Amino acid sequence: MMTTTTATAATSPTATGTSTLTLAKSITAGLRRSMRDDDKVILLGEDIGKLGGVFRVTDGLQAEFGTGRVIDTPLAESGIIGMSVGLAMRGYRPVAEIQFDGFIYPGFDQIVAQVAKLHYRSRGTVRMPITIRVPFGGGIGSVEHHSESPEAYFAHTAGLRVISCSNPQDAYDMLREAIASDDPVMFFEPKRRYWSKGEVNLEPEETLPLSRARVVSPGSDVTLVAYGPLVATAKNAVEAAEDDGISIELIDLRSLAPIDFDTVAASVRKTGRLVITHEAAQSGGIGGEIAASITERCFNWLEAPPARVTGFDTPYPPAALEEHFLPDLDRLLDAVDRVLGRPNSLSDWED
Amino acid sequence: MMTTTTATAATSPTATGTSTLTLAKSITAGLRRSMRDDDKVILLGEDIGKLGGVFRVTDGLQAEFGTGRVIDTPLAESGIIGMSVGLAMRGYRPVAEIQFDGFIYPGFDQIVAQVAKLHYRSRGTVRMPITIRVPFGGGIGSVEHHSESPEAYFAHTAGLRVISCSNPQDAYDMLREAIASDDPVMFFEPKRRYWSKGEVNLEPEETLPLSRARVVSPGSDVTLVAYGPLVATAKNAVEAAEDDGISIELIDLRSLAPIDFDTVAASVRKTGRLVITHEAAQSGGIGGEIAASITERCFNWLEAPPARVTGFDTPYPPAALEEHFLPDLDRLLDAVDRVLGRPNSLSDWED
Amino acid sequence: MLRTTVSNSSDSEVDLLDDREYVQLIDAEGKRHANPTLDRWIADVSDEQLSDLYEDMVVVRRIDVEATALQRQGELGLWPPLLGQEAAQIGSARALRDDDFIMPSYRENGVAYCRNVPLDDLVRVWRGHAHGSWDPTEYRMAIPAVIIGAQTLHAVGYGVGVRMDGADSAVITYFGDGATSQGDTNEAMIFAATYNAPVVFFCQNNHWAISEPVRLQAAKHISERAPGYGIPSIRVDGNDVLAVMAATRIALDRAHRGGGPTFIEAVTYRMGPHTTSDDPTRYRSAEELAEWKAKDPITRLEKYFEDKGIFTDELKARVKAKADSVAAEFRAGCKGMAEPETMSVFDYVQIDANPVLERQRAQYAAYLANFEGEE
Amino acid sequence: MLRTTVSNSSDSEVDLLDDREYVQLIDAEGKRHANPTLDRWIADVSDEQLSDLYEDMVVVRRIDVEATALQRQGELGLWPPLLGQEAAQIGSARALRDDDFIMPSYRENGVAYCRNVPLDDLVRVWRGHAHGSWDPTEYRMAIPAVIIGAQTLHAVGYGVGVRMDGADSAVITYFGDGATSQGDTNEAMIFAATYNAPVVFFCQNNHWAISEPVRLQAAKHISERAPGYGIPSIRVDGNDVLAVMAATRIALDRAHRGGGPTFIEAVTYRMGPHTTSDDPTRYRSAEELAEWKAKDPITRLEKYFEDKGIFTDELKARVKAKADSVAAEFRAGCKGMAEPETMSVFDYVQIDANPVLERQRAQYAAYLANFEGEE
Ligand SMILES: Cc1ncc(C[n+]2csc(CCOP(=O)(O)OP(=O)(O)O)c2C)c(N)n1
Ligand SMILES: Cc1ncc(C[n+]2csc(CCOP(=O)(O)OP(=O)(O)O)c2C)c(N)n1
Ligand SMILES: [Mg+2]
Ligand SMILES: [Mg+2]
Repeated sequence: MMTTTTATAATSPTATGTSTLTLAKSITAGLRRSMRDDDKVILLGEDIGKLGGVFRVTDGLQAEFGTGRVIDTPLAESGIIGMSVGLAMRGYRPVAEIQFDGFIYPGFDQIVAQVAKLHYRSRGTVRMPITIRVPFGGGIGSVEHHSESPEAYFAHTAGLRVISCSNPQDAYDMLREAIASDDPVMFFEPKRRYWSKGEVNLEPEETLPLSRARVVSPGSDVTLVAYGPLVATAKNAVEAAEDDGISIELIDLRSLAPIDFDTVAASVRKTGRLVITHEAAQSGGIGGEIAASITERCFNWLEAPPARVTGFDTPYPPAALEEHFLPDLDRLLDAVDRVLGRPNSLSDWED
Repeated sequence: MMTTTTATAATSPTATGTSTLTLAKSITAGLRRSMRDDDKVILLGEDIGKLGGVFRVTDGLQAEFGTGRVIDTPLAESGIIGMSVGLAMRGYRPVAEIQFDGFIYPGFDQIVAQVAKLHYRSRGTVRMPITIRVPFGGGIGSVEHHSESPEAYFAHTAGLRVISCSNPQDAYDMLREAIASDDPVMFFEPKRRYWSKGEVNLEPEETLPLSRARVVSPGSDVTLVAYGPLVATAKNAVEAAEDDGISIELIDLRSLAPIDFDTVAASVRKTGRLVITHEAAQSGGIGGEIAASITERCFNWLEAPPARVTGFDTPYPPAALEEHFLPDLDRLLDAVDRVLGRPNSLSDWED
Repeated sequence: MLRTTVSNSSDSEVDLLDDREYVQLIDAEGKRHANPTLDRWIADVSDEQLSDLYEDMVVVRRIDVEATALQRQGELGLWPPLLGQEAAQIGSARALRDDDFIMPSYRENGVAYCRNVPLDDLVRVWRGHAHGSWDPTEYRMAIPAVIIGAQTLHAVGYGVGVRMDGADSAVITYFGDGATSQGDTNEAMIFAATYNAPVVFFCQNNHWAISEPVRLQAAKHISERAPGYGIPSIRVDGNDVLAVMAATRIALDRAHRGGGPTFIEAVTYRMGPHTTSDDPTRYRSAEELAEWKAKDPITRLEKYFEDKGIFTDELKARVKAKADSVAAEFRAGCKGMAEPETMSVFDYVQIDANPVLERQRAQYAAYLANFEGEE
Repeated sequence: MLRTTVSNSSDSEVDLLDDREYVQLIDAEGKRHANPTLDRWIADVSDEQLSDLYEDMVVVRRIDVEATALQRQGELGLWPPLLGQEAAQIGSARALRDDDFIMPSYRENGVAYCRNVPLDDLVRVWRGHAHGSWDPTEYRMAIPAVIIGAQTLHAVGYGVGVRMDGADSAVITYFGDGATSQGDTNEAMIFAATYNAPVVFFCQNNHWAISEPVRLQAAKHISERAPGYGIPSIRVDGNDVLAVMAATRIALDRAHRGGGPTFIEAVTYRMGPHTTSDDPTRYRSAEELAEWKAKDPITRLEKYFEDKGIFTDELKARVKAKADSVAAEFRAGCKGMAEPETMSVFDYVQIDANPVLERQRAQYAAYLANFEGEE
C-alpha cells in the first residue's frame, strides 16, 4: 500500500572497506555483493525494479544487474514464492521480496507446504536456497497490514530458518549468509530501523554464524532477550537500568529458528532472571517458546518466572494507538523490576 | 487426497435423547441440529455433498437440507473461506470444511487477514460467525499433508477462537456452540478418533462453556494437559501411572485460544508438576505457551520445569515412521517420571 | 435520480468486447458518439442529470485534492488519490440501486461519496484513527480491503447469500488491474460462474499497480479473461462517465434478473501517485501522463456541455459552491476528529469473553495507572 | 524413438480450440481421421512406433491394476489409479525430449514410467515409506505434488530458469480439472504469459475431482481460459494417444523455439475411483462409466491395429510378456522394500546444523535406548 521513500542517503557504499550505512542501504549492499559473487542469485518481487522497492532497498540493482536478475513480478505472492521454488529447482538462488509483512499470507501455502518441506520430501535430493525478505513490525504510523510481526508462524514451521537483524552490520552479514545458505531462510527486516545508521565493514574477516545469538552488552542481574526492531529499544532499557544500578545482559537473538538456547541459557544461569520482548502478540509468540525452553534448561537457576513484554493478543491497532501496543522502554523496565522483585506495575495485581 | 470410509455405522442418532455415536457421527449430529435450529447455518466445502465428505461427516445432510445449504465448492480453499466471509457479511453462519489439515494453507490469508480481523477492523460493526472445521493430526497412516497439526498458527492469530474436541459428547456440544458463536471459530477435529464411540446426549441440560478446559480425571501428583487426539492417549497414561502409584490430574484443554489458564493453574498449584502434550512440532507449539504462562502464574508452586511431549521439529514423517513422531503412552510416562524426579530417559542426559 | 434502468440486458450486449478498443459514448474531445447498444441504457439521463454526474466528479476530485493537501500538512499519514478515475467511480456508483452492495478496495472514495458515507469517515483510516470507518450495513458498502483481491471473494459469498435470501439485488466489487493477478480474484470469477452469483466485477484498469505497468499483469486485455470462465465482459472507456454508467447498468441488470456475473474493465488512468508516499517519476514518463491528461474525464464533460451550450455560469457556480462547501466540511471533519481512546486497543477483538485478553487489558490498565499524576 | 518433432508450430496450430469438440486422430472405434494440422506432427510415427505406445499403455495399465491389488492386500496404504488416462499420459510423456522437465501431480505414474523411474519408486510414497521417491535431477521429473496446483507455479519458475540458462528445453506440468480452480494454477498462467515461459500446461480433464464433476469447476471448457491470458490452447481427445502426442509436440515446439506457454486440455476420464479409498458409486452413474468405457484409449488402438491387420499374435505376446515381467518386478519391488530407518525421521529437515533439532534427535535416541534389550 504504502510507498515510503528513504531518508536522505547515507554515505553510499564503496566496493570494499567500512562505510556508514543505513540498515536499508546495508541490505542493498548485501544484495549487491551476493549478486556480484554468484550469478545464480536473482531478485524477484513487486516493484523492486525501476522503483527499487517501496523502501528503496533494491534501488539501483536492476540498473546494475538488468531485468533478468532483478525481476518485477505480477501482483501475487503465491506466484512469487512458487516461482522461486521452480527457480531453486533449476539451480538458482532466488531472493524474494514480500512488500510488507501483512502481504505474506497469500504466499503462506507455498512457503509452508513447498519451500519448507521440499528438502525433506525429496530426501535431500532437492535444495531450496531461497531467501524471503520481509520488512516487518510496526512503529511507522502506517495503515493496517503494514506493521505485523508474523515471524512465529514461520518459526513453528519445520524446515525454515527464521532470522532477524537489528543493525546495519548484521543486516549485511546475515543477508549474505542467508543467501549463501542452501536452506530456505525467512529474513525479517525491522522496517522502522531501516533509516538507522551504523558503521558497516563490507569485508568482514569473521562473522558470527547465522544461528548464533549475540550478547550485545554483558550484565549480571537480568537477561533481556530481544530481536529485530526492539533491540534498539532494549539498548535504551539497558542504559536506563544502569542509571538505576541494575545490570542487564542484553541478547540480540538474531536467529528465531533455530533459537540459540545455549547463549540464552548461559546468560540466565548467570543472572537468574529473564525478560523477553517482541512486537508480535503474546499468545503463541516466540517469547513463550523461549520462556518454556529456558525454564526447562535453567529451572534451578531461575529466581523469578521469565517475563514477556510483547504486543497484546489483538490485531495490530491503528497508528494512533500503536504506542499502546508496542513494547517500549518503560514497559521493559517495568518487567525488569518485576523479575527483580522490585515494586512494579503488577505489584498489587490479583490474578 | 485420501477418501476414507467410515467404520460401520454406530446407532444412528435419534432426534432426542442419548445415543451411542462415533465422534464423526456426533459431529454430523451437531451439524444437523445446528442446521435445523437456524436456517442461516449453511455448510460449504469440497466433496461435502453427495459424497458426504471424505470422512462422511456431512453424510446425508445434503439430502436433508438441499444443495442450497450443503454446498460443494470448486477446489480452492481461499475461495471457500473468502466466500464464507461474504456469506457472513450477508447474515449467514457458514460452516466451512477443509478436507485435511494440510490443505488449509491456501486459505490462510483469508483466515488471518479477513476472518480473524474483520470484527476489529470494522470496530464491531461486522461479525464473522464462521466455523472452520479441520480434521487434523496423524496416526492414520496417510500420505503427506494429511496428518498435520497446524493449530498453533491460528492460536497465535488474534481474533480467532481455536478449539479441539476429544470425545463424541464434546464434539457435539462444542460444534454447536462454535456455530452459535458470533466469533469465528477454528474447530479442529481429531481425525484418528473419528471412529471412537461414546454416549452422546443430544439434549444436554448444561454444557461446559466453550472456553473452559475440562478436568477429565482428578489427581494429585502431576498435571497432564492434552487436547484432541492425545486425550485418549493421556487417559491410558493416567491408568498406567495409577498402577505405578502415581496420581495424574488429566486436563482436556478443549479451547486452545483462549487457553483456560485458570483451570490449568489451579491444578498445577495442587500438583506442582506439569506435562503438556501435542502432536504439533515442539518449537512454537501450544505447549510452549502453556509452559510459559503457567510458569508465570505458578512459579512458586512448580517442583520441576514443565515438560513437553510433542512432535519433533520436523515435517510430519512418512506413515512408516509416524509412531516415532507421535507422542504415545511411553513417552508420556517418561515425561511424568521426569517431572517427578524419577529415573527416566533423560536421567543421564547432558545438555 | 439515476437509479432505474430502462431496458433489459441481453447477452449480446455484454459481449461488447473488442480486441483493441473499448466502448465509448463521449470521447476525449467531448463529442457524443451514438452506440445503439449502450444508448438505450442511458436514454433516461437528461442533461440535468448529466450535470449532476459532473458535479459528483468535480466534488470527488476536490475531496481528493484536499486529502492530498491534508497529507502534506501532516494531518493524514497517507492518501491514495483517485485523480483521473472519477468517471469510472461516479458512473458505476450512480448506476447502483440502493440495495446493491459494494465491496471496494482502498481507492473507492468516489464511490463512498455516492453512498453518503460521512466525509470524515473517508479519512479516518488514513489519519491512523481506525482500520475501518463506517458500518457497512448502513451504507451497503463494505469497508475498504487493503489485501489485494480479497474482497472479490467476499462479493461472491455476499451475492450467493443475496440469492439465498430470494432478493434480487446485486453486488459490485471494485479492484485494480494489479489485483487481477491475485489467485483470489481468479477464484472469485470461478466461484461466481459456478454459482451464477449476482456479482459485477468492476476492474479499474488505471494502467499501474504502484510502479508496475499493466502489461506486466496481463498479456492481453484484462476483459478478455472473464469469458473463458463463462462470464461475459465489457471493456469500456473508464473516463467516460456515461459509457461507464451504461455498462454498469447492463451488468447490474443481468445480476438483478438472475443472469449471473459480468466483468467490466474500465480503462482509465491513475493521474496521481499510487499514494502520497509514492514517487511516480521513477517509473513513468511525463509524456504518458500528458497523454492521459488529454483524456481527462471531467474536462471532456465540460467540452461536451460547452458544445451543447449548457455550461452556464449558473452550473459552474453551483458546482463550485458545492465543492467548496464539501471541502470545508471535509477539512474541518478531518482536523476535528477525536483521538481514539487508549484502551480501545483491546476493543472488538472478539465478541465472546476472552479471559487471556482481559487479563492483558487489566494488566495494561494497571500499568498505565502507574503513570497517573506524572507530568 | 519418438523424440524429434518434424515441423515447426505456428500460432494457428495451437488455436485448435473448438467450442464443443476436441481434436482427434483415432476415434473410439479405432478409425483414423485425417487432420491436416495435427497429421504432420506425427507423420514420423510408424506403425511400429505406435505399437510401442500401445505397449506403454498396456504396461502402465497393468502397473495400475497391480498397485490397486497391492493396496487391497494391505501392501500399500493408498493408490491413485490412472485407469483410463493412459493415452493422455503416454502420448504426452513420449512427446518430450530428454531434457524437458516434468512437474507432475500425484497421478502421473504413467509419465514416471516413461522416464524410467524405478518401479518400486512408483509406490514408495503410497507404501508410507517416503514422501518422495526419486531424485528429480536424475529423471528430469519432480516428485509428485499433492497440494493441488502448487506445481504449476514451480513449472513457471523452472521454465524461467531454463531461459536464463540460455537452454531451449521446456517444462511440462500436469494437473487435473479440479486444479484449475486453485489460485496457484491461475497465477501460473499469468506469470507464464508475462515471462513467456517455456511451459506446457497439461490439464488432464478426467471429469472428476474426487466427487465433484468438472462442471462445478468450469462453466465453459477449461481450454477456453488460457487464451484470455495470452496463452494459446488446444483441446484434444485425451484418450487418443496419437492426437495427444501431436498436441504436446506442437506445444513443446513452441516452447523450445521461445514461443512461450501453451495450454492443453486433454479430455479423458478417470475410470477408477479417485483413490483406492474412494467410493465413486456414491456420486456417479454406471451409465456414465459405461459411456467412457466405450472410449477406452487402449481398446481403440487395438481396433485400429485390427483394422489395419497388424494386431498380430506376436505383438500381443510381446506386450503381454513385457507387462507380465514389469508386473512381477513391480510386485516384488514393492513387497521387498526395506523399511525406513527409525532415526531417519530427523534426516533432511535442513542442511545447515540445527542444534534444537539435534537435541531432540539425541534425546529421542536416549529415550529409545531405554527400551533396548526389552522383550
Ligand atoms: C496481498 C497484497 N500484496 C501487496 C500489496 C501492496 N500493494 C498495495 S496497492 C498495490 C498495487 C495495486 O494495484 P492495482 O490492483 O492496479 O490497484 P490500484 O492501486 O492501481 O488502484 C500493491 C502491490 C497489498 N496491498 N496486498
Ligand atoms: C490444496 C488441496 N486441497 C484439497 C486437496 C484434496 N484433494 C486431493 S485430490 C483432489 C481432487 C483433485 O481433482 P483434479 O485436480 O481433477 O485431479 P484428479 O484427482 O482428477 O487427477 C482433492 C480435492 C489437496 N490435495 N490439496
Ligand atoms: Mg492499477
Ligand atoms: Mg480430475
